[in-house]
Amino acid sequence: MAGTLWRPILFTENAVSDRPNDLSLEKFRRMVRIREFETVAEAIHAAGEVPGALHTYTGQEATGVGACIALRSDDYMVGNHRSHGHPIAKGAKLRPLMAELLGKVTGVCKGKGGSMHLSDFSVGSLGETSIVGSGIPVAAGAALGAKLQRNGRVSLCFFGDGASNEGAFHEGLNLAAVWKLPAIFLCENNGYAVSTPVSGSMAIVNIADRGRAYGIPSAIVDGQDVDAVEEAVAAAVDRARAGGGPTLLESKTYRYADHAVNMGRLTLNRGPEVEVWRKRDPILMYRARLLEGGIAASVLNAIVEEVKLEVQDALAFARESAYPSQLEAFDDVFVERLPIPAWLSEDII
Amino acid sequence: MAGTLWRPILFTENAVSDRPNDLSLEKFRRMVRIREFETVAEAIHAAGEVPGALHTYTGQEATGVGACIALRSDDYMVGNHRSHGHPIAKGAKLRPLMAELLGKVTGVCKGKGGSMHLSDFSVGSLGETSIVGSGIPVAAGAALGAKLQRNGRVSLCFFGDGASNEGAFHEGLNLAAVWKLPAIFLCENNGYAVSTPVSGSMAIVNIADRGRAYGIPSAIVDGQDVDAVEEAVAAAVDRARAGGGPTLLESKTYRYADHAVNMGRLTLNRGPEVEVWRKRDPILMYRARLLEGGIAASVLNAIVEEVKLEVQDALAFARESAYPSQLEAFDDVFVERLPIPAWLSEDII
Amino acid sequence: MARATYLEAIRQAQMEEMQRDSRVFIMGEDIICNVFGTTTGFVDMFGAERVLDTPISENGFIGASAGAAMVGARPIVDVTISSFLYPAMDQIISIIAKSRYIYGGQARLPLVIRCCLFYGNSNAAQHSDRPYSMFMNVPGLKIIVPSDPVDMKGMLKVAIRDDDPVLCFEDSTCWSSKADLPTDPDFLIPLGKGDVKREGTDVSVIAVAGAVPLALKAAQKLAGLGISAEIIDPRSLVPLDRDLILKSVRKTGRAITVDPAHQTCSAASEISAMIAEFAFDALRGPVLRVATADTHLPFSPAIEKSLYPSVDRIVTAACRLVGVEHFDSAQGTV
Amino acid sequence: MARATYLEAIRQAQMEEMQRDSRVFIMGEDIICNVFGTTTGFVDMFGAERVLDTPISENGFIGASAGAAMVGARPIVDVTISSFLYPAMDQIISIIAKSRYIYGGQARLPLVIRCCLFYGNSNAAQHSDRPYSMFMNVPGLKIIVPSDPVDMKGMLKVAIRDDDPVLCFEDSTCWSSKADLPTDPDFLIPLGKGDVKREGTDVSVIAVAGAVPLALKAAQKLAGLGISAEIIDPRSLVPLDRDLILKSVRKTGRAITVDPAHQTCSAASEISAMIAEFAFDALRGPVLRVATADTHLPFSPAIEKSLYPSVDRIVTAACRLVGVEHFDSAQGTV
Ligand SMILES: Cc1ncc(C[n+]2csc(CCOP(=O)(O)OP(=O)(O)O)c2C)c(N)n1
Ligand SMILES: Cc1ncc(C[n+]2csc(CCOP(=O)(O)OP(=O)(O)O)c2C)c(N)n1
Ligand SMILES: [Mg+2]
Ligand SMILES: [Mg+2]
Repeated sequence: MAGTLWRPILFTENAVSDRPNDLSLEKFRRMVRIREFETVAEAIHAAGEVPGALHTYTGQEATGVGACIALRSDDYMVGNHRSHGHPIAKGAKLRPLMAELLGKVTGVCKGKGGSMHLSDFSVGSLGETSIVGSGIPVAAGAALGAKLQRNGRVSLCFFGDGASNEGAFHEGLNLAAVWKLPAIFLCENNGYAVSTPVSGSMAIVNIADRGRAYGIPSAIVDGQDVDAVEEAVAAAVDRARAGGGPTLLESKTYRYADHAVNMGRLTLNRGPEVEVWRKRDPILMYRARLLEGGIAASVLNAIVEEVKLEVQDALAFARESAYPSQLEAFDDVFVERLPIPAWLSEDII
Repeated sequence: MAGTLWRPILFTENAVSDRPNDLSLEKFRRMVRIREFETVAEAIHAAGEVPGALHTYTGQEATGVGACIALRSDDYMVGNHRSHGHPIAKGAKLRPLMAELLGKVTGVCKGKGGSMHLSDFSVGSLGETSIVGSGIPVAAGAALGAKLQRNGRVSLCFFGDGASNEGAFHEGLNLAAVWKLPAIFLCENNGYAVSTPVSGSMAIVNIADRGRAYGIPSAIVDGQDVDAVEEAVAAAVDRARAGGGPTLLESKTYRYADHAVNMGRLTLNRGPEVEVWRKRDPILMYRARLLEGGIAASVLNAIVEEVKLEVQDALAFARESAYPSQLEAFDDVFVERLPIPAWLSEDII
Repeated sequence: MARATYLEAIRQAQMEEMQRDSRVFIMGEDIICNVFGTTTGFVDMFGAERVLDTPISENGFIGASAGAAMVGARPIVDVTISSFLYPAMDQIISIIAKSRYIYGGQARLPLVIRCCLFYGNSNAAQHSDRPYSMFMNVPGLKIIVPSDPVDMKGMLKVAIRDDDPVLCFEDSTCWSSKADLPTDPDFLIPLGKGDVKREGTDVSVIAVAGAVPLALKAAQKLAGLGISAEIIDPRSLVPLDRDLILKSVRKTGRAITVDPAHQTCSAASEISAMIAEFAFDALRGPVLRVATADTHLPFSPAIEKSLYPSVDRIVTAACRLVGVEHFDSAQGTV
Repeated sequence: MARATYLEAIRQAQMEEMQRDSRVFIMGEDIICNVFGTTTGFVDMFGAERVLDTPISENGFIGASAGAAMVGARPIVDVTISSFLYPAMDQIISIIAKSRYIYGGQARLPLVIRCCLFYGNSNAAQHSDRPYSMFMNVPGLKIIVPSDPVDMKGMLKVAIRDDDPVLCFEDSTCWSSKADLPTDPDFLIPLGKGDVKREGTDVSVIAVAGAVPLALKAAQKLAGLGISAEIIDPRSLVPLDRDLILKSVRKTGRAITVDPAHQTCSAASEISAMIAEFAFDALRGPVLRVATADTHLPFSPAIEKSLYPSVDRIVTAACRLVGVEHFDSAQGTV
C-alpha cells in the first residue's frame, strides 16, 4: 500500500494496442457471440435456471462490438443493466459470465452480481451498474484516474436514452468537459426506456444535441452498422488519447425483446416497428457486407458454429459449477471479510 | 380537505394583472429597496445582530426586479441562498423579512428560516432554498401545479451559474420541457460560484446554450439593465401563459461583495474587475435613464429617502419583536405540532 | 368486502382517492404501462393529465411533486423500487421534509411517495434496499409500512388525505397476500396506530413490514411449544405507536424486534432502544433483534435467503428469551 | 508535538498522506480557496492536478472519485458540509458502498469522503445535518467521527491509507479545540478501536463526535456530585468497537448514549439497542439516550441550542440512573 509512485492496480499488462488482426471477422464473431449468449440466456431463464430479472441486448450488438473493437483491451469500459453484450464485446470469456447468470461461485462476480452486473475487470469492464445513469460519473472518474496516472487509457461509458435524463448524466459529462477527460459517452438510443418512448421523456429528438450544453463534441451514428460505430468511436478515442477531451456519441439502435423479463409487467405492443428494425439486423447486415467483400459463407458459418459450441461449453461449465458458500456473503463488503453473525455461524461452521 | 374541484390553496386573489401603473418608478424603488435592505443587513450582521451566514444580492438588483416586475403578484417564484432581493423584488413587505434575519417570531418564517430562506408565500415566493440547485425541480413542480389547476399562473426560478451544474438543473428543465410547463428558468450568472469562476466549472461560456439540450428556447440578457431583463422575462411569461412551455434565460450580472460572510474563508481577490462592474451599477444606470427620460432628480431622491425610512422602520420592528418561544421549535414539522420531549417540556411549561 | 391482494389494495386506495378528490394525481416511471399492477386502467379512468409518465429523473419529479403540492395539488409519486429513492434524497430530505418548517408553516406538502421493498428474489444489492430507517432519522416525513392488504388500503387512503408528506414502503414479499377488503370509500386507518396482530402473554414480538407474516407463523409454532407470543405491527414508523409497544412489553416482560432491513441503525434497533429506555423495569431478559445481516444482499439464491429474518430465527429467539430449550431443529424448519 | 486545532489536524493528515503517496489527490468545491482552512497551501505544494476544484455537482464528483479509485487512484473528496451528501446519495450507496461486493471483489475503492457537521450556529435546517446513522444502515462504508485533534489526525491518516471507502464526519463544534499533535508521519489510530476518554465506575457514557467534550465536562460535574462516570468515545461507528462499550457497561452496570444527531434511528439508538441485547444481565437501570430532539433545527438562536445534548442533560440523566437526587438546578447550569 505504501509507495510514492502511481501504481495502477489494474491492467498492468497489454499497455500497447492488442486489437485483433482480422478485425472484420472478429467483429462478426463477437456480435454472433452476444446473440447466441442472449438466446441461450433467455431460454434458460424461461426454464427457471436463471434467478432474478433478465434484460437482453439482442438487436444492439453492433453498438457494443463496434465501440469495444475501437478500444484497447486495457481501456476502461462501464455498462448498465443491459450489459451482457458489453463485456462480451470487450473480449470477456463466456464461462464466468454464464456462471454468473446462474449465481455460481465461478461467476465473474462470484455469483454476487448476477445478470445486471456482468462486470469483468480483466478486460477493463469496470462496472455494469443497474441504477440508471449511475455509471456515467464512474466512467468520468476512471478517465480522471487515467489522466492522473498518465497511462494513456480512455474510458468508455454505455448508457441508454432514458439514462440521459438523469442528473448523473449532466454532472458526469460536465465534469469530463471541464477536466478534459479522456472519456467517450456512448448513448445507445434504442427508442425506449421500459415503456416510455424517447418522445415521452424529452422534447428533443437527438440526444447528441446534449453535448452542446457542456462544450462536448457529439455525433450520431447508425447503431446497426458495426463499422460505422467503430469509426465514430475510434475518432473519439483518438481525440481522447491526444488530450482533446470527451465525446458524446449517440447510436440509433433498437432492442427486439421486451424491456426485461421478471421485472414487472413490461410487455409493450410496439406493432410492426419491430419487424422494420429486424430488417436492419446488425448481424444480417454485416454478414451481407462481408459476403459482398469476398468472405466465403462457409467461413462465417464456421464462426457461428464455433460460437455455438463456445456458448454451450460456457453453459455446461456454469451448470457444473458450485454455488457460493454462505461465508461468501460476508466477503467483499470490505477488503477484509466481515465477522459472521452468531445466528448464522452455527449453521456454517 | 374534501371536495372534487381544484382548490388552489394559495393566492386565490389577484388573479388579474396587478402590475403597478408607473412601472419605471416602481422598478427604481424596488432596486433601491433591495440595495438599502442589503446595506443595513450587512451592517447589522457585522455588528453581531444577525446570526448565521449572509449572502447579499447587491449588484444584481436589476435581474430580480426586472424579472419580478414582469410577473403577476400571484405568479410563483422560487429563489436560492442569495435571495434577500427576490421576495423584495416580488413585492414582499420588509418588516417580516428583516425580523426573519434577526430570528424573531414576527419573521416571515417565524424565525425558523433566516437569511437563506426569506420566503414570502403571500407574494408567491415559494421557497428560497439554500441547497444549490434544489429550487429548480420545485419551480417546475409549481408550474405543473399551475398547469393542472389551469390557474394561468407561471413559475419563475432564480438560480446561479454554479447551480446550472447540478443534476437538479438538468432534471428540472427536462421535465418542464417534456410537460410544456409554464416555467421561466432565470440563471443569474454573476461569474462565480463561491471562488470558482464560470470557466472553472464548465467548458462553455453561455449557460443559455444549455437550453438546446431540452428543446427549451433561451436567451441572454444584460443583467444590469432592468428594462432589458423585464422585456426578456415578459416575453417568456407570455409564451408560458400561452401554453408555449418553458424558457431559459441567462442574465449576465455581478455580485459586489464576497460570496458570503460567516460561511468560511471566502474572500477572493477579484482585482479591478469589481470596479469595472460598478461602473455598470444597475441602479446608477437606471437612474441616469430615468433622468434622461425627464424624471426629476427630486422625485428619485424622494424615493430613496422613503425607502431608507422604510428599511429603518423594518429594522426597528425587527429589533422590537420577540424571539420565538421554545415550543415553536416543534411546530411546522408537520401540520400538527409535535409532542415536546419530556426533558424540554419541564423547562417550557 | 371482496378478496383482494396487497397490490390490489394499493390500486383501490389510489383509485378511490383520485375519484374522491380531483386534486390528487399520480406520476412515476412507466405507470401508464403499470409495471407492478397498481395503476391498472388509470389513464382511461382519470386521463393523461392526472396519470403522468415521467422521464427517469427521480430527483426531478419527486422535487416537482413538492412544488405541485405547495401550490395546492396532491401528488402521489410512484418510485417503483425503493433503491431509486437515493438519487432523490436531496429533494426528499432538504425540500420535502424541511420546507414546511424552514418557511415557518407557510408551505403545506400533501404528497405521498410510494415504492416497494424489492428483496429476497435475486435482485442483487443495488435493487434490494429497505431504507426506511434512514428516513426515520429525518424529521418531517411520515412513514408507513403496511404488512397486509387491509392495512395497506386503509393507511394509503389516509396517507393520500394527509396534509403532510408520507412515504409508503410496500413490501414485495407481501404483494400476493390476500384478504377481504372493505369497500367503504371512507374505510380509514389512522397513521400512528399500531395493531396487535395476535395476542399473547409470554413475549412481545414487534415486527415490521414483511416480518409480520413471519412473526405470525412463528407465533403459531411457538404456541405448539407452549409459548404465547404477542405480535405487534407498528404499521407506521413515523409517527410510532410507542404506547402500544410499551404496553405489550410491560405485559409480557420480554421483547423481540424483527425487521427485514439491515440491523445496524434499523427500525428494530430504534424500537429496541426505546424499550430499553422506557420499559426497562418490566424486562425479564435482553431485548433481542432479528434483522437482516449487515452485509449486502447477494444475487445468488444459494446465499441470499438465509441473511433475512426467518420464522426459525424468531422461534429460536423467543425460546431463548423464555428460557425454553430450543425445539428440535429437525422438526423446526418451516 | 505541537499545539494545533482539529482543523489543523485534518490539514496535516491530508498533507502528510499526499506527501507519502502520490496516488492520493483531493477534490471538492472551492478547496483551492480553502473554505474551512483544511487545504492551506495545497495547490502550491501538490500542483493543480492533485488539488481539484469541482463544479457544484456532488453526485458527479463523488461518483468520479469511485471511478478514479477503481483504477488505482486514492481520492479524498471534501464535501464541505454534510448536507451536501444528499444530492450524492446514489453514488455513495449504490456505487461506493456496493461496487466491491456486487462485482465479487474485483473492485477496490480506496477513497475518503470528508464533510463537516455544521450545526448549532444558526445555519437553519438545510445546513445543520448530522446524517451518519443513515450510512451506518448501509453495509460497505466505514465511518469515523473523531472528537479531538489527535484522534482526527491519526484516524484520517488511516482512513486515507485504508483500501475501503471511509466517510469522515468532522464536528464543527470541535473545530477550534486544541491538542498536542504527534508529528511522527506514521502516527496512526486504527479504525474500529474506541477510546476510554475518562475512566469511571458508576455509569458508562458512550458519546459520539461533538458529544464527547460535553460528556467530559459532565463527568467533571458528576465527580463533584460523587458520581464516577466513564466516558467512551467509539471514534469509528463502522466498524464499531462493541467490545469496549460492552466491557464498560458490564463494569458500571449503567449506560447513557449521547449523540448530537436526531434521536430516532441514531447511532445512540443503535448503541443502546446493542447494550440492551448483549449486556442486559449487567444492567442496573434503563439505557438512557441524550440526543437531539426529533425536530428540525431552527435558525433562531433563541430556540436552536436547547434542542441538542448538553452537559446538563447528561448530568441529569446520570443522576437519574445512579439514583441521586438531581443537583440543585440553579447551580447546575454550565
Ligand atoms: C435510478 C433508476 N431509476 C429507475 C430504474 C428502473 N429502470 C431500469 S432500466 C430502466 C429503463 C432504462 O432505459 P434506457 O436508459 O433507455 O436503457 P434501455 O433499457 O433502453 O437499454 C428503468 C426505468 C433504475 N434501474 N434506476
Ligand atoms: C448542494 C450544495 N452544494 C454546495 C453548497 C455550498 N454553496 C452555497 S452557495 C454556493 C455557490 C453557488 O454559486 P451560484 O449558483 O453561482 O450562486 P451565487 O452564489 O453566485 O449567487 C455553494 C457552492 C450548497 N449550498 N449546496
Ligand atoms: Mg432505451
Ligand atoms: Mg454565481
